[in-house]
Formats: sequence, structure tokens, C-alpha cells
Amino acid sequence: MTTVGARVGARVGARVGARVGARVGIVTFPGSLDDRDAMRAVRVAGAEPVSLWHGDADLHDVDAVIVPGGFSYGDYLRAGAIARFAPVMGPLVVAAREGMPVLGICNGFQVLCETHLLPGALVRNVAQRFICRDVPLVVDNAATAWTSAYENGQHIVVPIKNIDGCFVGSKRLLDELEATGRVVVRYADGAPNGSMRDIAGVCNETGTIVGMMPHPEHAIDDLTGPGVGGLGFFTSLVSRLVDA
Amino acid sequence: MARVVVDVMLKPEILDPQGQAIAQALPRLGFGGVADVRAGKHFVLDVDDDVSEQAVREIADTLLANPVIEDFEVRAE
Amino acid sequence: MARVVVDVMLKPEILDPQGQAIAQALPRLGFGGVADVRAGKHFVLDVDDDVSEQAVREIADTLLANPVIEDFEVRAE
Amino acid sequence: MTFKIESHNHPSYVEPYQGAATGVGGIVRDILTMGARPVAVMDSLRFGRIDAPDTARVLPGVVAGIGGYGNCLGLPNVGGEVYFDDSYAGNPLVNALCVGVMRTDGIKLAKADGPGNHVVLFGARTGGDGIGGASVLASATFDDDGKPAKRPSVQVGDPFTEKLLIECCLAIFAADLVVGIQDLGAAGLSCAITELASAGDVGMRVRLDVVPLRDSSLAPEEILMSESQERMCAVVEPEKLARVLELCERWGVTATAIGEVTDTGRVDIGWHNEQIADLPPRSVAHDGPIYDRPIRRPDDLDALQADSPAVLRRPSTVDELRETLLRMISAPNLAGKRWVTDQYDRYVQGNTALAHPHDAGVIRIDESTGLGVAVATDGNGRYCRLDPYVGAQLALAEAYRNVAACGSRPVAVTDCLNFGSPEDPTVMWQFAETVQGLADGCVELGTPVTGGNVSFYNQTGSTPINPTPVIGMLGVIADVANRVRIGWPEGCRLLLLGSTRDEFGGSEWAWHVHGHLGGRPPTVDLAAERALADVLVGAADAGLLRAAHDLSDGGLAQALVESAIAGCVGASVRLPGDPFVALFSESAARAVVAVDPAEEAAFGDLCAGAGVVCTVLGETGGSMLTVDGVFDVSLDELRAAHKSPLPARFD
Ligand SMILES: Nc1ncnc2c1ncn2[C@@H]1O[C@H](COP(=O)(O)OP(=O)(O)O)[C@@H](O)[C@H]1O
Repeated sequence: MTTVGARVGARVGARVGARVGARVGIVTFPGSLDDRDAMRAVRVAGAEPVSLWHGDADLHDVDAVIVPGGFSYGDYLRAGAIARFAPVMGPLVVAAREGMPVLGICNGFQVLCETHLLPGALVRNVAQRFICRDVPLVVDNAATAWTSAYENGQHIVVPIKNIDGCFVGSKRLLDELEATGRVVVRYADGAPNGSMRDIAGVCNETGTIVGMMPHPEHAIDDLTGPGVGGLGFFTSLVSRLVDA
Repeated sequence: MARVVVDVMLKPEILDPQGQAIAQALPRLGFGGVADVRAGKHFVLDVDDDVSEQAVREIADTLLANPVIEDFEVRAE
Repeated sequence: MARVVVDVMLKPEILDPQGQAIAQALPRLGFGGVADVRAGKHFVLDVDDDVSEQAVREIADTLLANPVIEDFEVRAE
Repeated sequence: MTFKIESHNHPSYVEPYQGAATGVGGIVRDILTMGARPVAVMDSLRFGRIDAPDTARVLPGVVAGIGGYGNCLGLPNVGGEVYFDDSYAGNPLVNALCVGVMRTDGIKLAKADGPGNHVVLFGARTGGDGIGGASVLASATFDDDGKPAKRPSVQVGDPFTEKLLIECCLAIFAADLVVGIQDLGAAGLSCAITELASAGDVGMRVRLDVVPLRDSSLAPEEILMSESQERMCAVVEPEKLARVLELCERWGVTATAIGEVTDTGRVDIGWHNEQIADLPPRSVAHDGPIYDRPIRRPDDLDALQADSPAVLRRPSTVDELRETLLRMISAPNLAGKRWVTDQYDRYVQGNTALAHPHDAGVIRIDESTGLGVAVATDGNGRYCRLDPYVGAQLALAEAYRNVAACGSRPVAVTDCLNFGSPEDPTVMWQFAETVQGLADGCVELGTPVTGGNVSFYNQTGSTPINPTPVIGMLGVIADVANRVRIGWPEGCRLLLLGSTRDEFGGSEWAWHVHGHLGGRPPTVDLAAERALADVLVGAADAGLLRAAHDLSDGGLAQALVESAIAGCVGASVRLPGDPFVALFSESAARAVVAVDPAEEAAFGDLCAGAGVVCTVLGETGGSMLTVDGVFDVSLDELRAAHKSPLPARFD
């Protein structure tokens, strides 16, 4: 399934995506680091990446947005706490509430939690250290805007690299997320960062907004990452935008 | 100019990995008798005299703390 | 069981990037009148009654604070 | 490409996290100031014994600091070293390397030109950091007088500000807005402006009262000497000033025009209406003292070299050899370093084609052609203690070999020379021998030294560290898709390249098993290194290598185990000659490669053509490492022994 997703992304998607001109915005905050990588992944999946500047309160007609990884504002105070108030977040929150697909990766996930577009919060890893590692994940919900290229229960390998990657929430919240299928991906071999219930990524009620700590944009080829396990997040979006 | 202190702590029901790590390290370092440690943040703000406590509470609530997982306390020094 | 609080702050002459980032963000969020922010840590310890304040100071000095760049204050609650 | 390695040893001992962090910050600014985009970092580290209490303080802090700063800048960490030795107790070595990419026509010089041009200071505000630091820090001992310090003794890095500074500088370079640029390092602004002025043969007028301050109580001389981090100084033509300030504003970087270039040939420094200094820049920037230090060969060296490891008891039975293998791969210096490298982001920027645990880091620099570079760092203080001339060449040879082993042609060297006090004539002798060894070796290998750093006074009392030159080697690879990994695929022929001699002087075996340091280090044969590199690079280009790993510390045994673990594939091996020597000797100019059986003949021709001895070792496959007639060990057992020592100590 992973390989199918990859093939669709690299070949068909490139053609189809180009025809409909799916435009995916990637936000750059001061301190964003994986923005160029997210753009590359969008391009490989067959859509057009559009750079969005934190200080510009305009989404420039994009069809979806990725909030990338990094250390926005140095992650000083709390990861994502200051980025949440950037001008671009105004229209982004409105569009996201109206159903525009949004993917938050790592720091982007933290920003979306701070913005309350996604539930829960991310705190310091249990080991109190930064962890960069290729981790096996299980896709728990393959019905979101960003995971339709996968199958439920599919295993993929994607790198994590974070120090504030421990997902926490109240018992009630966690129960609710599990009961309603809002856990999107889990760590297959136990959470290296201590995330509760091994949660690696979650989504909103409608599955349009997804946040995850692992970096799918760093798993889009064998040359620069541990295989192509992450490409499906981007091809899922492209096929959704094409079908729409 | 007044000095205001804001202490931010994780809510009691939220996992506190940092506090736990410290609590676990203590006996290894030969410090006994500590039953629990919670780790939080301590901010010291120098504010103009016309800034009300209410304004500082708002700052704490919107920026310094994440109300989803944290509580805070404000006090003048 | 007693509750002891330890506040840890960067020494005044040491650069505090966190505090600076917060101070710079405040006006952008519409909060005026804050001249300076310093960010530190706040620890709450539950200790057995026979743990002296001196023992807590030692814990703060060896583990909670880095005396090369930080000062700390201990107080019972 | 530009690359450089630099030490931040002493500050990392005082405050491990911040010392190491600001070390990374400094070397990155050095690269940036050339007009280059920094693309990767590496770190070469040395600590006291792994079980020394101070190592438990210093190592975790240093590693977290390097990670904390580099990760926040978005620079992949693609390699380095971690060594433990009593000699570094109290004198840890923290050497950081940065690689940058630029167009050759975009090189920026630290040079002021054109009277009337503005001098712009940008980046962090100036505080009281490190005043008097440049000269004091290197040799300071810690006399804590208990008085509250007015000025910080330790610098705190602000990687977020540095990240903005990088992006801002790159935007400024891309728009071609500066005449010259210089980072602020030792002696801060005073050094930057005099260097800029003297390099351009011009004068400069600078006003200190407009410098943005973090601490308003600073006196003008303190502003001049402050070593606050994350600052740069640029020379800008008047019509471009507005654009520069605009870009700084866009990236949230504080920028101030603090003066201008003049034709007076003098540096004129003002503070409000006062003149603080008026001097010719050359006197400060170029007329440093020239030392003529006495040199003496250490008195104990003859005895040390005569103390041959030949007398040490060697494992003789099959059981002893197996036990030695497991003991060696779990020696602190040979054990897996993932506890360290997992704290470094190796993926960011999406161009990392190889990183730890490979022989070199490989970074793609052109996505359309696949053009890339490889970098490795190496150094061995024990070899250098036994013979600094040979030891320096061995470090050079190892870095050269590591770069070649991943399929890249070695082209240039940067070096960081870590020594004790130069006032000790025997240290000075070690230093002189090292420099000579390096210089001769670089000529023979055809690899110019493009830069480096010297760190003296790494000693406690009168005991210096082992002389430790760390060599960074840069290689070029035409297409990073052809890079060679260390992990084996199944079903390959395993070949040993190069000749093995009975060489245990300064070896990890002698040290770890017997606590012995004596005799002579392995022979250096740079012609053989060249031939080996030709084979490795030629075979990689021709697509003949399925895997390759250089042999160094711990010898063949270590290389086999690392490759097996990395690829999760075992091997069946027949040893040539005496099994102990074959497994653990540290003879140089060797590598193990895996080739497809169908391509073995073609590969053999390549070796014959280059005059490289090629011995068949066996085949890859399965989940055991089997050494014919000696032992077999499961990969699980190897992995457990190899990976546990650091977590066991530092978790
Ligand atoms: N401090 C470090 N930072 C980054 N990478 C490191 C560090 N220490 C070791 N490594 C990496 O771990 C791997 C093993 O290191 P080492 O045993 O020194 O290898 P070698 O002897 O082949 O150079 C290499 O890929 C090296 O780059």
C-alpha cells in the first residue's frame, strides 16, 4: 500500500495535480525549519507549494495549508505559544474551521494545539532530551484528508525529531479521541517521547485538520529518509483535492 | 514601575515528565524524603504602574499559560 | 508532609532569550506597559517533615538550578 | 564549499550546555560570514573516563547544548566523534565543524571598501558578555572569589536569534547588498572593525553611543570589547542601506548604522561627543606578537616507545577471542554512540544522504544533479602521544579514508589542534611535530588545508592532554545517489582491502584490555591510502560497491560488527593469518567492502590496477557473525553489547 501511494504520488499525482493546480500553502514563521522540506514533499506529491509568510494575513487562495516543523520563535515559552498569534494564523483558523485541510507537523502540531484547532497539548519528552529517530507508526484512521492513501492498521516508518513531543490530555479527552477515531497515527513500538496512549497524531472531528509529531516530509525517498512511508500524507491530500 | 510574578504549573491531572524525572533522580543523588516534585514556570514582569492585575491575568491566560493543561497564579511582589 | 517552593531565575547579567521573546511578543498581541520579562522555573516539592530547608537548598543548588548561570530562592508554602 | 572546525573546549568545561551551544553558534557565523549558506554541522568530542563523575556532568550537557543550538538553527548534524580518556578529565574537547555552500562569485570578504559606505551592526543587542574574554578565557583557572560577578562569566546562546541572523544574511547576500561582512567573535566590535578597516586599507569612524544595548550601564570600552553572541558587522553602500535595514526588519533582526568608512586610514571611535580611540587599524589587527617558544622532545618518550605492546597477554583460545570481541565492542570508545547522535537532527533541510553511524556525513548540495559533499572528522590522541608526527598523519589518513569509503573524492582539510600549554617545551615539541606531520601529509595526499583552529592550555596543573589534532576532511561526490553505506545487503562477497600487520601500539585493545599505552603507532603509508581511496571512489562511481567501511580503532572486528548491526545482516568470514591480529590490529590503509559476486572480478581488476591487496573474507547473510573456526555470535548479542554502554551510564 505504501508503494502504491508512492507511485501515485510520483507519477499520476504529478500529472493530475498539475492539471487541477492544487495549491498547498506552507507557513514560514521566524524559526521554521522544515518549511522547504514540506514544499519539496508537496511538489513530489504533485501539487504546487505556495510559501505563506507569518506576517502576512492572507492565505493567497491556497487549497490546503501545512504548518511545518521547526522552532517557531525559538520555541521559547512553550512550543507554538507565540506563533499562534502571528497574523497569518487569523485567516488560517477561519479557513480551517470552514473545512480547509490543514496538516501540522511537529512544531506545526504544537501550534495547532495552542490555537485549539486540535485537542490536547505537547510537553517535554519523558527522557527530557531531544530525540531524532526513525520510528514505526501504525495508521489508526485512514479516513482523514491526509491519510486516505493508507489503510487502517498499516505500518509505516517515519522519523521523529523533537524535544516537546509528549502528547498529553485528560483521561476524558483521550477516551473521547479513541472512541471517535480521532487518533490518526500511533507509535507502533511504544512512544519514544512518552506520549499518552502512544498517540503520534490526532485530527479534528471532521478529519480535515491533522497534527502529528513524526515528520512525513522526511520520509519521501530512500536517499534522504527511511523510505517513502511518509509520502502518503501528501498524496492523500492531492487525490482529495483532485476528486473535489 | 511594579514587579508582578506569574507562576505557571501543569494541572494536577496532567503528566509532568520533568517533575517526575527530578523526583526519580533525587534518591540516586542521595536526597531522601522528597515525595513528589512538580515543575513549572516562573515569570517576573516589570510593568508600568497603570497596568492592572486584571491585565496581567489576561497576559497569563492568553500567552504565558496554556489553559488546556496549565493553571497560573499572579501576585505582586 | 510539607510543601516547599523553589524559584530558579537566570542571574540578572545573563542573557534571557525566553524573557526577551515574550517581552517582544506582548505589544504585538496588544498588551502594552510591560517593560521587561524574565523567565525562570518554578518547582513545587512535597517533602517529609524531617527534611530541612537546608536540604532543599542543597537540592536546588545541585539539581534544580545551575549555579553557574542561575540563582534560586526557597520558601515554604 | 566552505568548511571549518573550531574548538570551544574551556567554556564547555565551565558550563557544558552553553559552552557547547555557543561553540556551534560561533562556527556557524564563521561560515555565514563568507557569504555561504550553512548546510551541516559535525562535532568532535573528548571526555574523561566514562565512569568519572565529572563526565556525567560534562557529557550530557555538551551533547544537549550542541543539539539544542544546532537543531534550533535547522542544521543537520551529520557526524563526529566521542572519545573517553583520562587525559581529558578536566579538559574536555568540544570541536565543532560547519559546512557551507556558496557560489564562488558570491564570496564575501571581511573587508571594508569605499569611503562614505555605512558600517552596520546587526543581530543581538550588546551586553556585558565575555569582556576581557578573548585573552582571559583560554588560560583562566577558576578562582571563585565569591564576589557577585558584575559581568557574566558564561555566555548564553540564543539560537533563535542566530537562525534569524542566518536567514537575514542570506537574503542580504542574495540581493548583493554588502561590500564586506565580518562576524563578531573574540574582542567583539573592536576586532571586527579594525579587521574590516585594515583588510580594506581604509579608515573607519564609529559611534558607540548608537549601539543597541542589553545592559545600559556598559561603558564605551566595554561596548567595544563585548563578546555578546549572534552579532555581525557589514559594510554597506549608502544607496543600499535602506534595503539592508528593511531585510533586517523583515527577519526581526535589530540593525543599526553605527558609522562609516573613511579615507583617513585611521579608526576613529566616538562616544557621544568624546573621542575614545584614534589609531591605525593595522596596529591592532596585524601586529600580533610573534612567539619563539622553546621546544624539547618529552623525556619520557623513549621509554614510552620502548614499552611495546608485544609483551601484553593476547587471547589464545577460541573462547578468549569471543570474549575479547564482546569486550571490545562494548568499550566506551568503540560502543555505539546513538545515545549522543539521537539528540541531533540529521534530517532537517532534506539533503542528508548519509549521517551517523556512517563513515562520513554526505549532504546533497544540488537537487537537480545530485552533486554533494562528504565530511568526516578524525583524531587519535593516543597515537599522537606516542608519535605526534605519525599520529597527525594517521588522523589525516583516517579522515581521508572515511570520506573515500562512502564514495567521495577527498579534496580539502580543516584542522583543530588541541594541545596543552605552549609554555611547556615538550607540548611545543608535540605541536611542532604535529604541524609538520600534517603539512607533509597534506602535500602527499594533495589535500590543501583551508582553515582551522588552535586550542592551547588544555591541561590540568602541569599535565597536558594527549596531543589531539582533529582533522576534518571534505570530499566531493558527483551524485549522492551513489554514496556507499556501511550496512551490508544479503548475498554479497566480503573483501578486505589493504595489508594487516601486527600493530597494537596505541591500539584500543591495548588500552581497553590492559590499560597500556606504549610502543609505536601503526605505520603510515600515504601512498597506500591514496591507492585505497582510488579503488573505493572508482568502484563507487562504477556502481560496484554494495557497502564499504573503513578500518580504524578496534580493527577488523569493530568494522564487521558495525556493518552487521547497521544493515541487520550477518556474515560468514574466514580470517587470513593469526585470528587475533586479523581481528584487532589497527593497521591503517584498510577497508572492508561488500560486492556482488557477479562483479567480484571487475572489482578485483580495479584493485590489481591500483596495487591494492584484496583478500576474500567471506559472504554476507543470515543473522549471525560467524568467524570460521573461531566463534559465532548472533546479531542480537552483538547489538546488545555494542549499544548499551552509553545508555547504561547516562540514562
Ligand atoms: N559527537 C558526535 N556527533 C555526531 N556524530 C557522531 C559523534 N560521535 C560519533 N558520531 C558518529 O557515529 C559514528 C561512529 O563513530 P566512530 O566510532 O568515531 O566512527 P569512525 O571510527 O568510523 O570514524 C560515525 O558515523 C560518527 O560520525
